[in-house]
Amino acid sequence: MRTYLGHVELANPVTTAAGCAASGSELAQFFDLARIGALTTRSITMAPRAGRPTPRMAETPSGMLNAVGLQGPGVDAFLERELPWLAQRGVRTVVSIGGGTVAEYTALARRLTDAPGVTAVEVNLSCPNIEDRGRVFARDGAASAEVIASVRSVMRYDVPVVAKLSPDVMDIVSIARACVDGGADALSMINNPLGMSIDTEAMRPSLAAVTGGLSGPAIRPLAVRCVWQVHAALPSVPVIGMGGVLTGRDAFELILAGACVVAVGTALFHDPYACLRILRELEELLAARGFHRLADAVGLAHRPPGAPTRHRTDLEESSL
Amino acid sequence: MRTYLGHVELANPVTTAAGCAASGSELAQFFDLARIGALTTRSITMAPRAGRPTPRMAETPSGMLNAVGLQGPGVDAFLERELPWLAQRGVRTVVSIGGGTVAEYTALARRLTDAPGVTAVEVNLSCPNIEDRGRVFARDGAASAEVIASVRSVMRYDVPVVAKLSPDVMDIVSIARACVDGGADALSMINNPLGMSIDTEAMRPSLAAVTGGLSGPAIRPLAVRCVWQVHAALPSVPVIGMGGVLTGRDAFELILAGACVVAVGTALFHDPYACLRILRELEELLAARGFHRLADAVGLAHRPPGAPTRHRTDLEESSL
Amino acid sequence: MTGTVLTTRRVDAYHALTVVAPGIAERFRPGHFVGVAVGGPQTSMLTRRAFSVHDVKPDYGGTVEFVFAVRGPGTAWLAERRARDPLDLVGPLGRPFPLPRDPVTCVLVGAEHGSATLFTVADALQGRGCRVDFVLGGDSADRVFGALRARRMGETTTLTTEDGSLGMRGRVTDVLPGVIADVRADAVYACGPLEMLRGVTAVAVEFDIPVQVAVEERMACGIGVCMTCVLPVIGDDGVTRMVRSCVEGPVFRGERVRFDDVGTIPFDALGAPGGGTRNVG
Amino acid sequence: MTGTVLTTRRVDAYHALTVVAPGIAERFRPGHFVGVAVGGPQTSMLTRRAFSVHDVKPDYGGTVEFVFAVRGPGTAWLAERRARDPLDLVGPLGRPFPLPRDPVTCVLVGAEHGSATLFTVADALQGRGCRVDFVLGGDSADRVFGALRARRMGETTTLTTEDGSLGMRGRVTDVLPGVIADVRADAVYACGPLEMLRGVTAVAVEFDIPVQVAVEERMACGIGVCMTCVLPVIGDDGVTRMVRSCVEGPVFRGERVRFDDVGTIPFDALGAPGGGTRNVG
Ligand SMILES: Cc1cc2nc3c(=O)[nH]c(=O)nc-3n(C[C@H](O)[C@H](O)[C@H](O)COP(=O)(O)OP(=O)(O)OC[C@H]3O[C@@H](n4cnc5c(N)ncnc54)[C@H](O)[C@@H]3O)c2cc1C
Ligand SMILES: Cc1cc2nc3c(=O)[nH]c(=O)nc-3n(C[C@H](O)[C@H](O)[C@H](O)COP(=O)(O)OP(=O)(O)OC[C@H]3O[C@@H](n4cnc5c(N)ncnc54)[C@H](O)[C@@H]3O)c2cc1C
Ligand SMILES: Cc1cc2nc3c(=O)[nH]c(=O)nc-3n(C[C@H](O)[C@H](O)[C@H](O)COP(=O)(O)O)c2cc1C
Ligand SMILES: Cc1cc2nc3c(=O)[nH]c(=O)nc-3n(C[C@H](O)[C@H](O)[C@H](O)COP(=O)(O)O)c2cc1C
Ligand code: FES
Ligand code: FES
Repeated sequence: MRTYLGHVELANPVTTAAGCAASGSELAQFFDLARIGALTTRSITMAPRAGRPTPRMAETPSGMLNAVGLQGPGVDAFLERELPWLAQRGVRTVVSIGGGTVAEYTALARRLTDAPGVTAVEVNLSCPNIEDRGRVFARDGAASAEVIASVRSVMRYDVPVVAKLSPDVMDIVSIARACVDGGADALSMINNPLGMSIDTEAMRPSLAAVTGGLSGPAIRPLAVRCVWQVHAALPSVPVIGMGGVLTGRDAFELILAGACVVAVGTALFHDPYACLRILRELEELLAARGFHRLADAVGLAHRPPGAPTRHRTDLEESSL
Repeated sequence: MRTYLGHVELANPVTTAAGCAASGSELAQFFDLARIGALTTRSITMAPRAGRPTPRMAETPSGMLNAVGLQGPGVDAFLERELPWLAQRGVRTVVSIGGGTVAEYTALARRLTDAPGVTAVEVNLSCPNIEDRGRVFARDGAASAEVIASVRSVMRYDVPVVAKLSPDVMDIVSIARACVDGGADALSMINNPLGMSIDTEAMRPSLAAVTGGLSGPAIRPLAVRCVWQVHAALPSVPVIGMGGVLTGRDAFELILAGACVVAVGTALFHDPYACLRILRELEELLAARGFHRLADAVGLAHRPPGAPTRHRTDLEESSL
Repeated sequence: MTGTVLTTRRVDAYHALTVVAPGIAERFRPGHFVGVAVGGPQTSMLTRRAFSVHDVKPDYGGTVEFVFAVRGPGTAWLAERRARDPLDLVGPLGRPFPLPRDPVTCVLVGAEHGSATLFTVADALQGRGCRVDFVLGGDSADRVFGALRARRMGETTTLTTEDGSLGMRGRVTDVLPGVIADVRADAVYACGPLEMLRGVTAVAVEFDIPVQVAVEERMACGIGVCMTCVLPVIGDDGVTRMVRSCVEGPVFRGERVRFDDVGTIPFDALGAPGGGTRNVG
Repeated sequence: MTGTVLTTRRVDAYHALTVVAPGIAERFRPGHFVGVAVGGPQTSMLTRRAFSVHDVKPDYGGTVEFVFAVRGPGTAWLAERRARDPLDLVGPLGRPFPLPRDPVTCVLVGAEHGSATLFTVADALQGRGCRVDFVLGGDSADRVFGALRARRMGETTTLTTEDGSLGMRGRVTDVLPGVIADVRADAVYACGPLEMLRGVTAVAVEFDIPVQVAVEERMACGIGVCMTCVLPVIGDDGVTRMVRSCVEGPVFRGERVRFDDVGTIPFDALGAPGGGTRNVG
């Protein structure tokens, strides 16, 4: 069930979501990572980061809040240990990057340019811009576009640059458009909306960081809406959809909305085998409905009422 | 457990959420409406509205989507039948209003000025502004402030004007501040974030209106975060908190975040007695923790770590 | 509101749950439905599921039985309930079937699980001296609910299946004109999918006899507060309104329901966007 | 991953579930834990709950038992499981307790449900010829888990309760120095709340004997991918890192855990904000 992210072919449309598969090796005990479409890394930063204090997580209805704070080893250790480990095993790797300034994103991209085994770069735009009083890049089309343009300019031409968007914006389409105009080859959505919970026993915020990112099925309706709106406005831009995917049905929902790749995040915490299970369930669903190619289903829910279900057979070729 | 909305006293902090109690009479079969802090009406519009086509609702994980489209009888019928019915029964009534232009909101407010039985006016800002290409007022601080200022200017001085905010914004605090600067006596949050789901059997959007408002416990983390952020920035502005409140614990969570009134919406669909149950559970929780006054708990989770729990005993008097 | 499951049984493709719920049984009238909370504590399923009441009995202070097919996660959960499990019900809900004053002849038409609703109606009609004839249908034999009981209760019973595995091959609407003519029916009562109700209504209109239909619309509350369950219905004043099927229905006079416009807002409905009735109070 | 509940029992304030799970029982070593899915299908509870394995048995191909107190909705749901119910487990997870090569004397210290973890450790130690002494505590008599079994297995068993309802009034750390001195302990193993582990570690450090502690941090995944369960631990190289208690723990050498800094990012931790180690690879 191959799919395309820009001109890069993936064997299938199921990937891990950034920050939900640690270095990759943790999941490798459960299944062969080469069997999923791609593994997305945690967001790699220049320096090693210890992240946020604990508690870092709180369960919420059909979801959870996290405030990990991009804990990670930094780009040097990533390039030295984690990426080669993945590359050796033939794992398609989408490298997520996070930075506090345009220069930092660019420097990270430059470090990745010559690294073997980078299938795509996903730019996590949900980082505070330290040059704009901590305003998150993803909430500002111009700042997002600037990051994307700069990363695009230094990345190898054959490595797609994916802009990862946040739902906490007034108009996701305008941010998406800014990123595409800035050179994004694909878009990824949604990152966690900002949420919070309070421990009513302690009468204090549940998370040490006070607020955190909401993930899981609770946010799936937001994800479907964002993917739908962006696909409607920019039908030729490949979209990686994510947010609360627990089953093949959920993945199919995002695909019908317009995603050509589906990332699995929080579900991995519940079920280490989630990616392969979801892939199998998705294959069964597609087969049961008579789809021969994934591309025929991408964005299908947009067809005008009454239109035949198979009118988009040309999508695969034009998916870039 | 009295509380204050501006200078208006409510017998207790539990109200219905706008649009979730129809005309009021439907719930009256289940309990005495005069026993809740207030009943919030559906958003009243100038003309009668038939609303959106069906399907208007879809269940989502720990939530639901709705696209009712402000179906209602229009302000004339409201003033003739619904409001007097409530007033006769001594029901404290918060009248929600919705419009497509500043003029329409203002005209509605003017119609309410002389109507007996209006405890407060809640301005539903999540309506498309037909003078700004359908952009929702609540997403634009200036447009919101304009509506609020105009409504405030025509409403009787002793009727608080409450601005109801949407979470689908980049920065809820700036919208809140604009509304308060525009004259809002209180703020109400959150209205439904925009979501969507797709029926994977029909391979079409589940709702006839394609997108709809997400409600229920799934959004509670967003509601808590919004109330928290706004209370932190504007501690003296009374906040009506809502979003996924199913139990007294949930109401208490919003109170700890900064709400002095809590509205119950979707929970009413599950449990017609929800308001009184939640009120009882909240009273028990407060009693178990030794609170004598609700005001002592409002915003308590904001206290600096290590501070005593009872440092805000002056809150009740200053809650306007 | 929390009842206790008394018995569970399977009836062909359907499940039936009998729940001890005196408060509901007591006030029940034919056509009422119940709102059932599904999934148990901490469930992610927030909305109650609506089921017509199939039967009420006086046992244990009053029991309510409903019949359902597994369709999605809510009904799957219900199918796993066992005797003594608690079950949270709200009801009775909706407007029941109006019954004729006189001992007339009524044809009761049911398709799929809709048939389950008809037996208390039949009881009440027979209690008033009415003659009752049944027309029941389904996709296949195992989906025709209550054929035996209909044969016991009705003067005549006509069965249809799409696959011909029981009774006549076809739909209830194929045989209904014949039955109405044969028994000289004075009125029709119908429960089933919208498409079938539309067909039944058309037949009754043809014969110029009254028809009462019980509709099923997606409901979030069942008590009239959410406004999600509306359909266009013509009022006594001739004006079409988007009315709530949970409190103004689920039973309507068939000819008042604008079946062709379900899923739309007819341009002439009260309050339709840009419609002529805008600003009409 | 889906096991079947074999038996359920109540032990004072605790519940114990035995689950048929051969794949887990087979690979189990003392100190391992399991991640248990709670709430059933369509639940709103997304994260697995972590429980130390109390016991494994060869019955039915292999069973796993864990002991828990009801604390919130997840454990409340578990407390309602009955024999033959399915239960979805992932495991065994975590790093088990390292065992000494030589037949030394070990004091096993447990508080509250933490005590449940110690008996497989005791077994393994005794299998290596070690002497085992127990110190178990809890708020009250019904919260001291496993006192009888400890009395059977241990050379000595010392019990403490906060309210004095069983054993000595006080905490395990009050009696631990005496026990260590009396039995001339060579090592300490401890399970329980963080505060207790901190105290036990302090005592062991005082006596200059090794101490292994099993910590409990809020976990979303239990398999090392979510990074939520971290605490500051000093590595062999002397550098403090925020390490995951699910895969690098839950068992740590007590003196390596920076108990006073749990819930913070120590300024000298690798990658601490603005810390001296920024840009250190
Ligand atoms: C007045 C009324 C009486 C009914 N009586 C019966 C009956 O006697 N026997 C029976 O088998 N079914 C009956 N139904 C349909 C029944 O409510 C649905 O089959 C059931 O809600 C499906 O729930 P689910 O979780 O299995 O399916 P899902 O499709 O997963 O349900 C998801 C959501 O859609 C709603 N929904 C789905 N299908 C329907 C439907 N057909 N009508 C209304 N809401 C729906 C559910 O309530 C829920 O909110 C009745 C419906 C109404 C409105
Ligand atoms: C390695 C490990 C071993 C454990 N062994 C046991 C045991 O043998 N017996 C026992 O009774 N308890 C044990 N616990 C604690 C147990 O995981 C919690 O009591 C349980 O998760 C509470 O779930 P709940 O839904 O009842 O409570 P809630 O407080 O509602 O849980 C909400 C969320 O917080 C998490 N959480 C709450 N308390 C804890 C906690 N103390 N530790 C970790 N996560 C928590 C839950 O996993 C869940 O995600 C262990 C925890 C860990 C990390
Ligand atoms: C614990 C955790 C850590 C995450 N870390 C990152 C990250 O480093 N970079 C990033 O772009 N997104 C991160 N995300 C967001 C996910 O990649 C994903 O966008 C989001 O969680 C929605 O998907 P889900 O509901 O399937 O988890 C993280 C999410 C979680 C839950
Ligand atoms: C069916 C439905 C109709 C609603 N109608 C309105 C409305 O007319 N005006 C308004 O301001 N909010 C309306 N809301 C939003 C609610 O008032 C509330 O802000 C939101 O649903 C969050 O609360 P809840 O999760 O408790 O439902 C509606 C919500 C629902 C579910
Ligand atoms: S189902 Fe809510 S109004 Fe009918
Ligand atoms: S619990 Fe997820 S990394 Fe430890």
